[in-house]
Order: sequence, then structure tokens, then C-alpha cells
Amino acid sequence: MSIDTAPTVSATALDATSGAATRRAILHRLLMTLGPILIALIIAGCILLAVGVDPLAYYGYVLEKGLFSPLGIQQTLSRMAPLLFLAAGLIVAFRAGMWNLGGDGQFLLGAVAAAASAPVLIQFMPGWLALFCAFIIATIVAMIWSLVPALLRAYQGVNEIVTTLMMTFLGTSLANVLVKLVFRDPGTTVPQTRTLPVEDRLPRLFDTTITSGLVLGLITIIIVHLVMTRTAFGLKLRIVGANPRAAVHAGLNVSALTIAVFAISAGLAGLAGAVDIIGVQGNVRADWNPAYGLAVIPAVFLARMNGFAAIGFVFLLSVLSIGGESAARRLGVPNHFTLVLISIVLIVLALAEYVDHRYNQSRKA
Amino acid sequence: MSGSASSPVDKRDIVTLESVTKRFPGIVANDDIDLSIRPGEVHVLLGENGAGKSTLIGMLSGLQQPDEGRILVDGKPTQITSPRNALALGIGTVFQHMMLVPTLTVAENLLLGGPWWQTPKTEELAARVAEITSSLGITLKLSAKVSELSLGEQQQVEILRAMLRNSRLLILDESTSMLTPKGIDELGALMRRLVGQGLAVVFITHKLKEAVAFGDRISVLKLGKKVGEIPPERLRSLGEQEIIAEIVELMFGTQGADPEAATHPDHTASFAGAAPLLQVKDLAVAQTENAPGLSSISFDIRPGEILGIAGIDGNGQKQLAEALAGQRAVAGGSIWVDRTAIETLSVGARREIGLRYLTDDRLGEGTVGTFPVSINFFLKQVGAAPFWRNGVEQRGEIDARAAQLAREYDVRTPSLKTPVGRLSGGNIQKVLLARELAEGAKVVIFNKPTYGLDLANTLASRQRIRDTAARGLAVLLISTDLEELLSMCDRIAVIADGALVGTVDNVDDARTKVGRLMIGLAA
Amino acid sequence: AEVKSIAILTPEEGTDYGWNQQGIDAAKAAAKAAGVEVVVAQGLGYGDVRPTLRELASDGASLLIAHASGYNTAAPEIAHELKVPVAIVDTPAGLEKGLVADYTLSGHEGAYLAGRLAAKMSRSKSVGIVVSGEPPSWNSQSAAFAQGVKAGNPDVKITYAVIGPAAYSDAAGGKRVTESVIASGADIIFGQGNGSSFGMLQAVETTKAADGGKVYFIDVIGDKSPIDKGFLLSSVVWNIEPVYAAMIADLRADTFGTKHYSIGLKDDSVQLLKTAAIPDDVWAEMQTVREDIISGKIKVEPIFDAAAVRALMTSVAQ
Amino acid sequence: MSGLFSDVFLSALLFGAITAAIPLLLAGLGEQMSEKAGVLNIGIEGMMLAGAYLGFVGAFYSGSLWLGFLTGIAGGVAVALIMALLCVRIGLNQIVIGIALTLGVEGLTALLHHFQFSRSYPRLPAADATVIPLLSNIPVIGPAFFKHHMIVYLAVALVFVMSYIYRRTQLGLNLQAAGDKPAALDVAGIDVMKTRTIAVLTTGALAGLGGAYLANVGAGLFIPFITNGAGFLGIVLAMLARGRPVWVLVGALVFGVCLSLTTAMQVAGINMPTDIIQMLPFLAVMAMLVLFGRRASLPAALGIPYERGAR
Ligand SMILES: Nc1ncnc2c1ncn2[C@@H]1O[C@H](COP(=O)(O)OP(=O)(O)OP(=O)(O)O)[C@@H](O)[C@H]1O
Ligand SMILES: Nc1ncnc2c1ncn2[C@@H]1O[C@H](COP(=O)(O)OP(=O)(O)OP(=O)(O)O)[C@@H](O)[C@H]1O
Ligand SMILES: [Mg+2]
Ligand SMILES: [Mg+2]
Repeated sequence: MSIDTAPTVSATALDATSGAATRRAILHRLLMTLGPILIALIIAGCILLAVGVDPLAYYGYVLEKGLFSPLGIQQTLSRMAPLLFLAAGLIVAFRAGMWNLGGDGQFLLGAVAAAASAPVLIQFMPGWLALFCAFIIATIVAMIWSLVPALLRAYQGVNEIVTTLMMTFLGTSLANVLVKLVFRDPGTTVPQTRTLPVEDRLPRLFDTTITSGLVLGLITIIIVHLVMTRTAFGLKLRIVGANPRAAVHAGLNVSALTIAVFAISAGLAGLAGAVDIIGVQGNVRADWNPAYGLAVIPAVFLARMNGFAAIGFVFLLSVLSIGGESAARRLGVPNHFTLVLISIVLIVLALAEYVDHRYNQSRKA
Repeated sequence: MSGSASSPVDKRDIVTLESVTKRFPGIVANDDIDLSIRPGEVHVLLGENGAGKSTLIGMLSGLQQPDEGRILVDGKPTQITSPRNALALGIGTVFQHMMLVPTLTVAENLLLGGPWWQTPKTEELAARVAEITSSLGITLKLSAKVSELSLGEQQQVEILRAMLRNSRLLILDESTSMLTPKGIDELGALMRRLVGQGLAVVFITHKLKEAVAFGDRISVLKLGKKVGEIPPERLRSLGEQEIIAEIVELMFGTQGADPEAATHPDHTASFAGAAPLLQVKDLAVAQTENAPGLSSISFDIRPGEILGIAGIDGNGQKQLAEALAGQRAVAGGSIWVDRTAIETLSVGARREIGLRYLTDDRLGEGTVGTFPVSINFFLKQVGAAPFWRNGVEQRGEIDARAAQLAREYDVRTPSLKTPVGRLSGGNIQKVLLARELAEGAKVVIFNKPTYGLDLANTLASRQRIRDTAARGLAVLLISTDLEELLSMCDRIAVIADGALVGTVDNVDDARTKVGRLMIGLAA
Repeated sequence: AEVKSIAILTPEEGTDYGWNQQGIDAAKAAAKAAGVEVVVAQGLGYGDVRPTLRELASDGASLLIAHASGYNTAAPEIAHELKVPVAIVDTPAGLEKGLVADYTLSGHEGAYLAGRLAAKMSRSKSVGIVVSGEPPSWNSQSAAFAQGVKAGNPDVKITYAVIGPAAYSDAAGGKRVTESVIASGADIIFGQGNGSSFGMLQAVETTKAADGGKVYFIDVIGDKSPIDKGFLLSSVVWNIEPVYAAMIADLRADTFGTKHYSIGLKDDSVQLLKTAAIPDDVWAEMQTVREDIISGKIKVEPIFDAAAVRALMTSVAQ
Repeated sequence: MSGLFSDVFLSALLFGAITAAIPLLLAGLGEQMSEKAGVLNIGIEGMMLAGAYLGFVGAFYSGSLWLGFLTGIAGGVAVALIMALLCVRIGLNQIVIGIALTLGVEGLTALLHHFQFSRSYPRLPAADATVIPLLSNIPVIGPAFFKHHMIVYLAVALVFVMSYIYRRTQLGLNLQAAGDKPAALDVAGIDVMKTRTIAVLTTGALAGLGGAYLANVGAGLFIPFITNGAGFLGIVLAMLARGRPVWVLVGALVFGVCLSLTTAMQVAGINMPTDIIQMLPFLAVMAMLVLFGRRASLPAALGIPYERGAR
């Protein structure tokens, strides 16, 4: 299957960056992002009113607790770290036209691998090396996990949406089995892996609680963006994504590229898990599954697979989830409302993008 | 310039266009066009690639709405809002690009459009099809999957479909491009019969001879504007050569006799004695679900030589080209390029050695439609210096070279950043030509290189192919256009059912010999 | 130290007639009794609660009760980071003076009692244990229940079934598995599960036992009688209020983090729920067993490990 | 092992397998229709959940299971309507909208449940069964297969209705054309948008019904997130089935049987970690994918919004 909505936008996004026009374009983007968010907030506000909650108070808390208080912004930035890695992985896959919907399984297995290895390694080697090795192990485990969908897609043409979805169901179970039966910390009654002590985790930034995973995530997603848009390798992947037959015609090794895409995408998802564990969580508990993947997918699409824009959307998601929880508690709305809010924001943003696109087209004509 | 000053509305018109304008991002595809379409007339639309012909009929068939101006049907201003609406008005169209569902059978494709709750009425259809095909002189297997048909056969299905609709106005957008000379003549005769019955026909072609032979009225478009019209009276009063001269004048502003009637120069002499650059021996390809196989194909091409492959479309031409280029698995036999055996090499490796393949499927595999024109020039060189250094894209180099190629090959595009898929077919083809001929080539396979090109581009492309050979390259030219082969090749081989049935030197009586081979007689 | 307010964090909404609700209700009651404020942060899920912990701490809570085993890595970390006392569950080794207190709650004594009750009440001499997952606190109750059943009547068959993947909210799975277990002969179901326990309850209400009579349900932690339709036999009800009250007192006395808190039969913080379905004589008999447990005549050792529970089930099944 | 299991128990296991399979069957059939017409309907999880919620509300307040199924269908259709509007009419990205809708419905139904039912947790009485005479008397098989609610037989019959539609009607041709080459359908005079809209709404109806069955019969109640990924399994089944409704049925049954098998193994006292046993259904599907998944012929235009005359 070749769904080529993705590359459509990628090709046009590629065009959009040129010199002086860039600043105006960015301003325009910003406006086209904030405007819809405002509209979404109004719609969601009506729901709040309907259940008898003051929307202004609610949003006030969201902003304060998610963005403007020193504590809030730190939490928001910390939350971004794993999401950025996931987004980077999705950018690679989607630009190459492969629907890796198995991010959650890859994430969890990466997390388990990191949680299992880091506390052990740290006893034998310098801290930084141990963490580095744990990252590598997590990446490799996630890559191996993606091998089944990758091989099936590359050599049998089996659609990867099905296989990655299935592998995510399986991966979630396997992660549990590993935590409960293989890597279980014998010192606790609760099934979880050994805990990496706080002082051995990724350092925090300066005097804050922000994990340095954030910096790694930012660097990673920017590198991924540049590789996908500025290098021969990235272009090859995009050709495979946009028109696989053209890729064959142009002499590209589509099977090898397909496997590479899965490996990179899954590896980054695994890294996301590792960064969350080594940066923040310290261990993996049985039945733990934050299911970040599901919310990151739309964010990556809205960003048109552009790494920089993805950073913005991941930031937005983090603000909403951190601030939303706080606001819900303070006003006695169930936390589930955050889901509704995120959903409305996503839909209105998608609509706005469409309207914007239409407007541009009619203006150009 | 033409009769656009006086209002063209005429009581006899089925469809009239009044000052119709259609814009696309960055381009005015149709600019203030007046046109009248009358029953009993074959109205030929001529124009370069991208002149706006397909856009014009897009508006007639309900795919697009005019930005300005209006369309009158039977004298009444009418908005043709959808293809369904157009069909209801009696306007049937055979589109330039294939409009069949590949996974459905011929019959199912023909039945598409019936009331949703019904069971498809296959028997009824078979009877009607039999009626029409016999008068058309074609045979079609209704139960065949469309994906198994050759492009030519698919075009026949589309013509048949338009006929089944009992249209009052039949539009044929480059419908002869995939037909054999015989097929073209038959279609021409059919058009004559239809207008004889009082239908109107709009016929788009790039072949001036067809225009003159079948047309009653000729309109010429250029850069979206209508630059002239030759009414029936005048058409009848002039001889073929005079008309062609007039059309060429309208289209290109130059005067000349029949521009297609060039004979091939012989430049093999300068490479006499050189070893063959391309050698193919006993090449075989297995048959697949939807493509014929190849069996024991052997031929040589020396430097400077152009070998033509003639044959009715769908007889293995594409498989041959793909097997040579490395896109299709070979079941047996060997291929040498410049004495290197290549049959086990990958597509990329064969290209390294100097083999070039210009595909006939520009949109499907030749280009990435959503990518900018500039990148499409380098699709087969991704990673190569100087456009990439250490794997990093050199935008400056790419843009500069792309601009140069666009100029050299006269690619008309709003900008180098325009997605290539938005260009007209002819301009896309120029991008492909530029890409394949650029540098390092030894052997070039051209598969239908001028399909869909306008006259000027056709001539330019042919000249490029001749120049290619003159530089000492070996050229394999696959075409369904016999005239083209005769005007270019040194030798012509005929392919039928996946085998080469004979090779003819392109001398005086080549036309008859090739013709005999094609219809299954000995040369 | 001064205690102005306490905060409790729960993974789900406090309306589940179970773990979350009991925790929140207890925190409210304890706070009220001690005259301090209470902040409830519910429905936080099983993800990262550090943001919420930090925020509650910065809002001035004097004690953070992290009421889920999933929070017991995060909470002590925040305790150290912000020097705020936290209470965590299921981590007896985690005590730290002034900072971290543990309350490992196990209703195993109550579950044992429930097992004795089930053995007595089962007409078919077959009971079922249906759980939606295998966390330690449920394991100890499953095991104790099984031991109670066997102690009450070694001939009673026990069927143990875990629902299925991602089963916490799998009400349909809860119902399906419970129906199967009933079909295998059980007429009393000891059920543990969050959302899925309502599916178990529904199965019990809509499925007849092999003898055509009622199937009864024994619940845990909470008291579902307000929503019962006459099928609730009993419940191992946990009352956590004394635990929280003790924590507040310890905070005030600067002894927080020096002792373990637990619940048990003796102070009625674990109680077998008396319903109309239990005949008085049976109930009286259960009270005697209760006394024996309190006095130490009957020893019930908690088993927290899932594998050990399964091993136990296989051995008692034989 | 059979010595351990009574007939009644075996019947119950098979009965449970069917009950678990029906929502997957309906979701799979629905998804299949969307995919045939070229729409990748990732929002199906949300449609099921909406169907589960509204289906339960309908059944609970009216006391009629049939009315519940109707309101469930309405719930699924309502979400599908948004999807059709945004993804078919306007052509927004199907994956973004699908996921957004799923998240939104998850939140909204949990919210509504909180205000409405989180104190009372209402439960429905047992669904009345339509007993098929004679067949239901066969030991083991009879009670397992022929004592279900009427809707189960209808759902199975739907498999054949779908097959008929796809193979023998113009609508079937239209749907296939809309997925494989929408432009060809358009120029044949059939509105692509309309065809795809009908497909998406049908998906919503089937998913909604599946959700309602899950809540009303499968669980007998509604709780937040009750569908638990059933919609995503529906997507997997639809893709596995490659356009053939019968294979959706087979896939759904395999899945249901695997679920019951996990229960059977536990009841048989096989001392294997439950987490491993529970991977069984997924392993089964994965094995089917490896064996039969090759070149899964998905519609060429799947996921691509149609725009008339676009280049
Ligand atoms: N949907 C569209 N979007 C953008 N540009 C378009 C679209 N359709 C046509 N164009 C542009 O309009 C111009 C006219 O195209 P059209 O296809 O009508 O040319 P044509 O005369 O049929 O050419 P050819 O002989 O190559 O088929 C071209 O420049 C083309 O790129
Ligand atoms: N009531 C219906 N139920 C199911 N499919 C339908 C229905 N009505 C139309 N369709 C389908 O909708 C698509 C668009 O149909 P069409 O454009 O023929 O609609 P229409 O204008 O209402 O046609 P008609 O003249 O048949 O009423 C087709 O795929 C058709 O098969
Ligand atoms: Mg054209
Ligand atoms: Mg053309």
C-alpha cells in the first residue's frame, strides 16, 4: 500500500523554507496554530459549562499549572522527553510511507530493556557508560522487535498497519512477562524491575527538575528532521514513501530501506522508553503502559512530519496533559476531561490546516 | 486572431463555451476561450503540451468548473457540476489518463454507474457490447481483469464505455496515442460514422495527420489561449500539406512542410566494426498473473545504432525493457553491456555501468509526483556528487543544474519547486528525457518516448535520440508508432507474444515488411 | 510537626466501591477527625505521578498519601527532593524517619475468613476465584481465601482464573470468565478486579448455578451493598481510616516513618461484611474463627507472589 | 484434559468464545467496508465505545435490549458522521481524525459515566436467548452455538449479506472502485464522496452495534474504556480478511476461542504464568498474519482523500 498523503505535505513543507519569507511563514504558522487552539478551547469550554464548571477558571489552571508556574513548566518540559523520541521515530516511518503504529510496544520493550540493564551495568562501569550501554541495549531490543513487521513488509508485502498493531498487543504482554518473570526485583513484593537510584539517572538540567532527556530528545528530533530533509538517505526514504514503484525504477533497494526504516523508527521508540526510565521513572512496573504513542501520532501528522513543528505540538500536548490534570482536580472534573480537550484541539487544528491550505491555494491561483 | 470576435453561439451547437477561463495555482490553464461544438462534426483540438486541452474537456465532463465565462448546452447556460451531470447531458469522455478500475473486470468496469441496489446486468451488457465491438472492429474479453490488459486494450475499453452511454457528444482525449496504425484508422472511421449519425465528437491529438484526416473543424490552443480555428469550409478547400503548414504556423509561428516526414540519417558508419554495446542472448522472462512472458529474445546493438522494437502494445515490450533495466526477474539468457554481463546486477548497478531506461509510465514509476521538479531530475542519482556531498544535499548545485536542464530540455513549469505531478504529460516526459540522457550513458532504452508529446516536443525528442546515437551510444527504441520507428531506426525488430518474430533493416520496403510481421505474416 | 493538610493520590476515580474509594473515604474521615484539610487527586492513572506529587507538595500538603503500588518509586523520590512526608503501600523496607512511611495492607485474614464462609455455604462444593490481574495485595487474598476454603472443607473444589490481557477495565471479560467458572460448577465467586468486577457481579446475577439456584459473590476491599441485587454474599472490607489517623498522629509526634501500619481483623480494619444472605449460625461460626485468628490459634501467612499463588491453587485443587 | 471438563463447562467456554467474537466480528465487518471504499477507519474504537455507551443507556432506560442496539447503532453512526464529514468530505488526514475521535469518545463517555452511573453501576438483566429448536439439543455444541440472543444470529447472517453485496451488487462494485480507483468511479457518474460516506456510516453502525453488544450482552453494563482495544482488533481482522467477510468471521472466532482457551488452561490448573497464556490470542493472529498475510491486497487508494480533478 502506498498512502501518499504524507509525502504530499512533506514535499510542500520542504519548499516552504526560503530566506526572508521564512519569518513571515513562521508567524503565519504560529497564528494558524494559536487561533484554532483558542477555538478548541471555546468548544471544550462549552462542555465544561454544561457540567457546571467555570471554563475560565479551568483554563486559568491549565495555563498556570502547565506553563506559567516554574513548577508547571518544568514538569511540562520533562514530560516532553520521551514524546520527542517517539515523534522522531514516527517522522522517519511516516515520511517513508510506513505506518508504524507499534510505537507503544517498542517503547515498552525499550523501557524494560533499559530498566533491566542500567541498574546492573552501573555496578561495573562508570555511570555515563552504563547509561549509554543501556540506551544502546534498549534501542537494539526495540529494533529486533520491529524485525517481524519489517521483514513481512519488505519481503512478503504484508501491510505494516496490521503487523505493528499486533506486535504492540504482543509487546505489551511480553513487557509484562519480562517484568514479572525475568527482571523482577526480588526485593519488592510489587512486581517491578530493580530501581535505578535517582543519583544515577540522567542528570537534571541546572537547578530544576527537568530531565536532560529533554535535551537529548530535542537534539534527536532535529537531527532526524535534518537527515530526512537534507540528506541522500532521507530522500531515498521519502522516495520509497511517496512512490515505491519509482523507488524500484530509480534503483533503490526498497527492501533494505524498508528494514532500515523500521529499525530506526522502532529504535527511536525504544530510546523513548529508555529515556523515560533512565531519566525519570527509574524502573518499570508490571502493567505499566503510558500509551504515549496514540497521542503523538496525530501530533506528528499535524506537524506535517516537520521536526520543528513536532516539537511545538509535543509541547502543546504536554502542557495540556500536565495542566489539565491539575485543573481537573482543582475544579472537581474527572481527569478524563483532558482526553476530550486534547481530542478537540487535534480536530480543530486539523481543520484549520485544511482551511489554511485552501486559502493559500485560492490566493495563489 | 480567430473568429472569437463574433459570438460563436449558434443554434446548431450542442455545447458552446463562452469566454471560459480556468486557473490553477501559478498558471492560467484556459484563458478566455470560445468554442462551439456541433453535431455532425469532429472538432479537433490541437495544442502543445500544457496548452490546456485536457483542462478544457475537464470542464465539459464535469471534473472542473470554469472560473469565468459560461458553458451553454443546447443554447442554455448550464453548470456541469459533476461527471454524473455531464453523462446525463449526453457528454461522454475518454480521458487522457486511464479511468478504469484495475481490480475489476472489463464487464464490471463497463457496468459501473448503474443503480446501486441492482445486480449487475452482465448478459444485457454482453449483447450490447457485441453489437458495438463488431461495428468497431475490436474484440474484448469481458471477463478479463483490467489490470491484465495492455494500455492499448484499456483505451479500447474506455472508448467502448463512452459508446455504451449513448452520448450525444463524445470526447476523445489523445485516444489514439496507444493504438496501432490500423486501430487509429478504425477509430477514425468510427468517428466519421458517428458524426454521420449526428453525434458531435471532440478529438484531441498531437498528430497533425490524424487531425487533418478525421477532423471537420480544428481549433488550436496555445498557452491556454485559443489562437486559431480552421472551420470546415476552409478545411475542405485546402490540401493536407497546406493545412498542416497552417496549423504549424498557428502553433509554433514557423512555416514548414510536413515536419514529421524526416528520414533517418545513417550514422552507424562512423562506428563500423565496433563491437556491440548491448548484447542480448536467449533472454527469457516468466509469465506472471498480469503480464506476458518473454522467450528466447536475442539481439545486438552496436554503438551509434538505433534498434526499433515494433509491435502491438502489450506483446511484451514493457517486460523486455524492464528485464533489461533490472526491474523484472530474468528466467534465463544473458545480457551484456559493453562486454559486462549484467543479468544478475541490480537496477542501480546496471545504471552505473551505463544502462539507461526511459520508462513509459511517467507518473506511475518515472517520477514522484509530489516532489519538486528539481528533485525529480536527480531521482536516479540520489547521493551522487556533486549534488550530494557526504550524503548531504547540495541545494545550490541541484537547483543550478535543474535550472540548466529545464532550460535545455524546455521544461515548462511555474517553478522548479512545483510538484512534478502538476505538469502536463509532455513536460513530465521532458524531465525524464533530461534525466536519462544527462551523463554517463552507454546504452539507452526508450519506451514510447514521444507518447503524449506535442509535435514540437516530439520532434525535439526524436532529435535528441538521434543525437544520442550519433554520440556513439546504443539505442533501443520501443514504440507503437510505426512512423516514428521508420523515421529513426537503423533496424526494426517486431515483437509478438513475447518473442521477436523478425528483424528488418530500415530500407525502402521496411514499412511493408514490418507491417507483414506485425499481422503475423512472414516478412 | 504541624499538620495542616494531607493529600491522597489514587489511580482511578473514587467511585469504585473498592480500593480507590476506600482510600479516599478513609483519608477524608481521618483528616476530619484530626481537623486538617484533605486534598484528593484521583483518576491519575498508572503513569508518572511525579508532577502531581510535586504540585501537591508545593501547594503545602503536610503528607502525601500515594495510594497505589505503582506510585511507590516516585513518592519516596519526591519526599527526598522536597522534604515532604509521603506514605506508600506494599514497601515494608522503605521506611525512613520523617519522610517515608509504608502501609502494606493485606486483607488475607479477612479473605481466609471469607474462604471459610464459602466452604460452608457452597452447595455444590465448588467455588471460584476470578481476578483481573495478579498484584500482591490480591494474591494474598486469593491465597488466603483458598486456604480458608480448604480448611473449612477439604473436599471443596477451587477454580482460579485470571481474566485476560489488559483486563482491569474488561467488564465483558470479567463476565465471560466468571460464567465459565460458574459452568465448571462453582456457586460462589470470590472476585477481585477494578472495573471488571462489575462484570463478574453481572455474571453472578444472570447465571444460574448447576443446581439451578443462586450464585453468590464475595467482594473485596469495598462494600458494594448499595448496588447489590441480592447476590452479594459478603465482602472483605478494608477500613483504612485508622491507618491514616495513625499517620497523622505520628507526624504530629515526629515519629512518622518509624513504624509499619497494617490492617487486620483485630481492630476491625479488616472485616467480613455481614449480609442478609449469611445465616446467623454460619455468621456466629465465622465469628469464632475470627477470634481464633486474632488470638493466633489460626495462623494465616500472606502469600504475595503470583507464581506461589498458582502453585497453591494447583496443589489445593488436587 | 477432557476428564476435567464437564459438558456444561465446555459449552460455557464455547459460548463465551462466541460472545467475545461477536463484537470483533461486527467491528471487523464494519472496518472492512470502510477499507474497501478507501477509508482507513482508525476511529472505529471510538465508534464502538460510543455504541457501547449509548447502547447501554438505551437499553438501561428503556428496558429493551433491541432499543439498546438501536441507540448503540446511533452512537456509532454519530461518531462516523464526524469522521465522514472531516475525512471524506473535507479530506482531512484519516489517522489524525481517527485517533482524535477515539481519544475524544474515550474521555467523553468516561465523563458521562462519571456523572451518570459512577455511584449506581447499573447492570442489565441477562439477555434473553433465542433457542434454535433441535440444534440446541446437541450436547456441548447446542448450548454453545444455538442459545444466543437473536442479534448473534443476525450478525453471523450479516457475513453472508456482506458477501452478497460485495459480489453481486452494483453497490459492491461502487465500493471497490471507490477504494481502488475513485476517479474512475467518479467519471462513471457515481459520487465518490457519497459512496465513501455510506461506507463510513455503515462502519459506524456496525461498530456501534458491536459496542452495544459488548456492553449490553457481553458485560451487561457500561464502564469507561470498556472496549479495551476491540476496535483495533477489528482493524486487524479486516486487513487479515482481505475484503472477504467470511474471513472476518473466521478471524473473530479464532480470537474468541483463544480467549476461552486461556480460561480453560487456567481452570485445568496448568501452572503457566497467566501473562504468557494470555498472549495466546495475539500469537494466533500473528501466526495467521505470517502464514496468510502475504501481499495483503489492500485497496490502492486506501487512506487517500479523493478530490475531483486534482493532480
Ligand atoms: N488540477 C490541476 N492542478 C494544477 N495544475 C493543473 C491542473 N490541471 C492542469 N494543470 C495545469 O494546467 C496546464 C494545462 O494542462 P492540460 O492538462 O490541460 O494540458 P494539455 O493541453 O492537455 O497538455 P498535454 O498535451 O500534455 O496533455 C498545465 O500547465 C498543467 O500543469
Ligand atoms: N440508500 C442507499 N443505500 C446504500 N447505498 C446507496 C444508497 N443510495 C445511494 N447509494 C450509493 O451511493 C453512491 C452514490 O450514488 P448515486 O450517485 O447513484 O446517488 P443518487 O444520486 O442518490 O442516485 P440514485 O439515482 O440511484 O438515487 C453509490 O455508491 C450508490 O451505490
Ligand atoms: Mg492533456
Ligand atoms: Mg499529453
